[in-house]
Amino acid sequence: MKAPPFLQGRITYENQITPDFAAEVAAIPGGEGIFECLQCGTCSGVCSVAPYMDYTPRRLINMVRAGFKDEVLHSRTVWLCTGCYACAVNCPAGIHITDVMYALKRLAIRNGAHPRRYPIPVLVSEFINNVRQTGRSNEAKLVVRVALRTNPLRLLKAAPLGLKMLRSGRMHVRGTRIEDPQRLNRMLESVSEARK
Amino acid sequence: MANEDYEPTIVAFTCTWCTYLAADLAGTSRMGYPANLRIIRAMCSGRIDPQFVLSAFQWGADGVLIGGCHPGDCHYQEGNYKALRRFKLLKKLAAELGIEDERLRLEWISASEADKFRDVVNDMVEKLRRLGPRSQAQPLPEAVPAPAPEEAVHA
Amino acid sequence: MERNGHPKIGVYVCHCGVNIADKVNVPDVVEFASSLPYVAIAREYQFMCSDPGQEIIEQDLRDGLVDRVVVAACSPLMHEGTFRHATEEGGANPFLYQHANIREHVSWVTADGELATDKAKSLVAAAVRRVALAEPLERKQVPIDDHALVVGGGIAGIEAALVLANAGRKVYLVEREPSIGGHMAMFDKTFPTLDCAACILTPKMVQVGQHPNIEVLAYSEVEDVSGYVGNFEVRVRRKARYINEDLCNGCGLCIEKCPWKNIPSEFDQGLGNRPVVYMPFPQAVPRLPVIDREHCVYFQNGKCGACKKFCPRDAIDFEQEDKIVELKVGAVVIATGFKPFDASRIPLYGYGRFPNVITSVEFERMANAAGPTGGKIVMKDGSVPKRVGIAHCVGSRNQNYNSYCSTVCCMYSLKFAHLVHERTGAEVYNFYIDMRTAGKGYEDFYHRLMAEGTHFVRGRVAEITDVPQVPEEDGHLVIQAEDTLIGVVRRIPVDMVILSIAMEPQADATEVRRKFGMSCSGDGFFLEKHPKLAPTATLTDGIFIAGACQGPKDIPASVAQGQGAAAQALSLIDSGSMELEPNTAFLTEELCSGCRTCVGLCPYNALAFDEERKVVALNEALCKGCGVCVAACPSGALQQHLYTDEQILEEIRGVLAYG
Amino acid sequence: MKYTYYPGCSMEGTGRNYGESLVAVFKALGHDLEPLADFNCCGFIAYMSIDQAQALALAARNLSLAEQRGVAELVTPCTACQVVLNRVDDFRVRYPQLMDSVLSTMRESGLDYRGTVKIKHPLEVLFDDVGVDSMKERAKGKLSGFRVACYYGCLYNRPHTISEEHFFPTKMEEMFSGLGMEVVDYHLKTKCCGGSLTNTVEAVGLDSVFKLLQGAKRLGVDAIATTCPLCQFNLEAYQGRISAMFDEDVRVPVMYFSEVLGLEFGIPEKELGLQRLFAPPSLARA
Repeated sequence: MKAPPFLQGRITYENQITPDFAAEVAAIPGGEGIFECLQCGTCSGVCSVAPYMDYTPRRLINMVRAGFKDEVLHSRTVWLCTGCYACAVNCPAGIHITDVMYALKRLAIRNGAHPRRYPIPVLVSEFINNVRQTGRSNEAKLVVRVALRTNPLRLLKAAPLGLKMLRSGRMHVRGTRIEDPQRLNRMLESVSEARK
Repeated sequence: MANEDYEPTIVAFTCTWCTYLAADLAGTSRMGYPANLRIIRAMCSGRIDPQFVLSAFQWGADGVLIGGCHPGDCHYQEGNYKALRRFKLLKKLAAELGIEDERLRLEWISASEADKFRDVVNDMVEKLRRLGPRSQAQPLPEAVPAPAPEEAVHA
Repeated sequence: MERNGHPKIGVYVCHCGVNIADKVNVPDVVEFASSLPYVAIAREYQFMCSDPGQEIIEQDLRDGLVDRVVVAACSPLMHEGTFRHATEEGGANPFLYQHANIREHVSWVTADGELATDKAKSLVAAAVRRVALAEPLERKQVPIDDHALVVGGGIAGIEAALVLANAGRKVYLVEREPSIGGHMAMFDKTFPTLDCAACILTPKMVQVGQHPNIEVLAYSEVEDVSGYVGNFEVRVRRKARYINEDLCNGCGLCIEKCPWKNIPSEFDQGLGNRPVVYMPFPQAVPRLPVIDREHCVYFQNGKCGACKKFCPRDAIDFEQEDKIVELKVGAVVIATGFKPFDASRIPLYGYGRFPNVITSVEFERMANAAGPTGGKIVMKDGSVPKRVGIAHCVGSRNQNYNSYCSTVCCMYSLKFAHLVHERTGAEVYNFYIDMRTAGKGYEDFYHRLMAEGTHFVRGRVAEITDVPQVPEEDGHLVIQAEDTLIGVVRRIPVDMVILSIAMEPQADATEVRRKFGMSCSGDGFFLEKHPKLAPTATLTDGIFIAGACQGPKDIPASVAQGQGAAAQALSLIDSGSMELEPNTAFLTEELCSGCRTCVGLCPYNALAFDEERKVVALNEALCKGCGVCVAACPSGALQQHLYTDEQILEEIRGVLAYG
Repeated sequence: MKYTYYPGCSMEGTGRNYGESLVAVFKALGHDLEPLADFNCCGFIAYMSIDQAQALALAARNLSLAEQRGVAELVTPCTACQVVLNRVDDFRVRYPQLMDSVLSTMRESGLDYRGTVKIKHPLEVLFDDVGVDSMKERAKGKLSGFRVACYYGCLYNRPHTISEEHFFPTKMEEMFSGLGMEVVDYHLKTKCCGGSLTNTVEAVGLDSVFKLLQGAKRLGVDAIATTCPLCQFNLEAYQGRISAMFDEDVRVPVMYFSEVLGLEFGIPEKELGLQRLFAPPSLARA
């Protein structure tokens, strides 16, 4: 039996949630603490970007526990986390909240649930390519690529700053590389292989 | 070397005031741990005669655990220190008898440390499973003698 | 039992309802038991500890079917006594009994039923083998000294002392501070009825001070304790007050005349000052001043001495030294209380950085009419706050500090909210994680506060800052927290923040614990004998605990425990004498080689060397039955009742024979 | 004494003058500071968002290189790198299984790490090992009275220190005031600067930066001193725009703590890379 139309989206029915989502997250190194959460909101309170999140960290953790998988993985909250650890070191329940955020980002990407042209996941993937090619990251290249893939107009906005940096010698256009990036990549591959 | 279905038997000598209570608390808190442990209670860890430990090994124990109160917490002032002193000698002796280090253990576990008790048991069982049965090099377990000789039973 | 013939052992396996039977296959164990040597009868029953259960044992004994008993049930610390008694009722010596713990050590900790059953079998086998070697024993009677000691003069200790004294017992009340009264003496009002703490406490303090049966040893600390239940010997250090107690009549002239009046008052949490010669507060009991040697000019350079000059009774005694007094008591009540959490350990709350962030204890003094501000609730600059924040759970429910709930903070925070609102008309914001008002009349009080218009924000205070983000915040403290019921982060500007700090174990709890041979629970508070059935008893006979030293507690609970502990001490004392477990060491002189190994080991000097006969002499009266000497005796001359080598070896054989 | 430092990728770009000034300051104090050869990107926070094991391996490779060269203390100027590199040892303790499998796989590709390398921020090295007193000897009093806000950023002391220091470290203050500067009580000193948000979700990133600049500006400082290249860049690069956005002038010089030291030691501005700053501090008051 389906929910009457006027209730669609207003009530969450058990068949809409993923009961084992909490266990899935708790099983990831860093996620083990979520069942300890008191819902006290300290994490949200010390978070400098919480006001911009669609769900506060506290709320997100409870959604994980309640099995709201889709909502969690599609949310922008995890992508806004700057990884400043203010929440983690303050959490009365000793939850490694920052690690939980990383875990959720990985799950979002693996499930293809991360917001597409949202700049942050784009930055992440560009960053990875960058490192895969040279073993290092080149800020200049990164900025340009991210802008191109999200909002090319930003390049114009950023141009003056770019020039300033060029003049002050704080932009390395070509970027440097490690001796053998391929070897590094092979090592990384074998590492994640070993984990599977 | 440790075969799959091998399960070590551990004899634990505990004092009444700390470690036995920790074991009780582990029970009331429903903390699960392997069934390999057999607890024998004395008033104080200082009562544990080296002879008990050696006999236990001789009669087939794979491991012996001695549990007492933390230093300074002994109900009888310093029985646990005496246990410790005795234990050090016992270790040497055991080594000479070819009894591996993992098989003989002394732990301070207070009345409230049920989780420590459980962790110690888990850890010891795990180690002994990996270690496998007592090697043939050691004195073979003598068959456990028949129950108490009649003359011992008197009023 | 008959001299000839085998022992006839009865084995009784308890189901304990489903507690044991769910995991352990009881019939299987019974069948196994009946196959064991010397076992005459093996039975099972739902609840062996029940009257019918005990009756089964007694009947079998009376019928002569068995003469020794093994019960496999819960922990011996729970019911060993019960079944020994049953054995005695059945006409056998109570010590021809052995207990097997197949609940706490088997059914409750073993997942697999088969393994549990096997383990139960081997424990039963061991008990059977051991009981076969059991010997009849007589319990030793010891007299009980009818004096009692109460340690700690807070409300719990005061209650305990009064109950004991009113029953006609002589009580020593030892208090570390110069006056009794404890934390309660600092408080202003008490929740939920809002009657003033002093009004209900001081009469009690006076009673204590005047009671013919109570000797108050204030400004004193317990040095060490020896002896055992009924016969404790306690040495108490009476710290020098530099006041002759016999001469001083507490007129207070010395306090008035002392020229040095700028010492931060401990009692006022440093919010006010006191002279070098002082009484912590006007209603102090005993009514005796103390000279603070550390700050006294006389002790620094021999100058001043104003107090001595002016004292009409020449009671000032600069030569006075600490005294040690020795007490003999039959029972002890420990009521040493708690220590407030150090709020500066939470950097983001700015305690110490922001003058108007204060702790709950400081607020109590401020709100107290006899306190440093005369009961006015004001900021450091003397002005009246218009908005006040109260942060719950400061240092409690927090794995970085104390993970337990401090139980009283919600209620006293509500009380604060009321007082602030009543006396300043300020807007009050309570920041809580969960509102815990479990107690008679407590929930009503919560509703009263809601009706008074107190603001409640469900969210732990994340941060207190003085950096404004909007003009309205300029010059204020700002509390930042998530309002978790709304799901948004809020910044609330206030003038003053009260931190509702947790109750912690006293800094020296460990030393006290060891002096009296107590244990403590994981959180550092003293451990009760049983969390439900013996909350004020400890594992050490004759030592009882009451109040916040056992765990965070409010006044009603502390009073109840003080009275309860006193009643227990009283029933012990009034029994006049008590039976000791006959587990003392005994000596077979012929076997003693006179090696003296044991002599040095005994902590109770129960062993001495008899120079003529060249053997040791054992004073069983002094022996407490640890068995250390027995384990050390090379010739087997020393043995321990209930724990002979043979009995223990037999138990070892038992557990191993049936793996 | 000779120190080895982990430049991290920023030292080649935005943080170039950080590296330059550090080397110069260490030299002035009689110590060599040499980069770790063939270092790779630590992985930043981005890599953790893709693959936990790889992120750890990426960081561990650098530690392995350092260990092979017998480096006991790896000086790490970028606080983000510091956290990422520290995480290797942190995870060894918290999640031994995960870390063991990562390290053993690395071993197969010739990268052994036994866990002997300690990560240390140059500020810690200068404060704990070199010491303020020996810095005083080198001081020229050029910055006496220089009003500076010490900004450590979020990762300088988080998450890997004791709770008291997570939010209110004081070493920079003690150092500068010891050298005669005027340090202000800057309560925002460990608030996050917005990290990479300034370059992605600009509105959020710039808001974080604004709060930090506003706080310092109101204290009337001559400069903000930083310990992390990303912080320095975020605080410095967008000042004009932010002032306009929030309609409040929050322009204030932002330098590396090492540049401040360098100036005090009288090291030529060029060696400190001061010319690379968008808004060098006016030393009028100094």
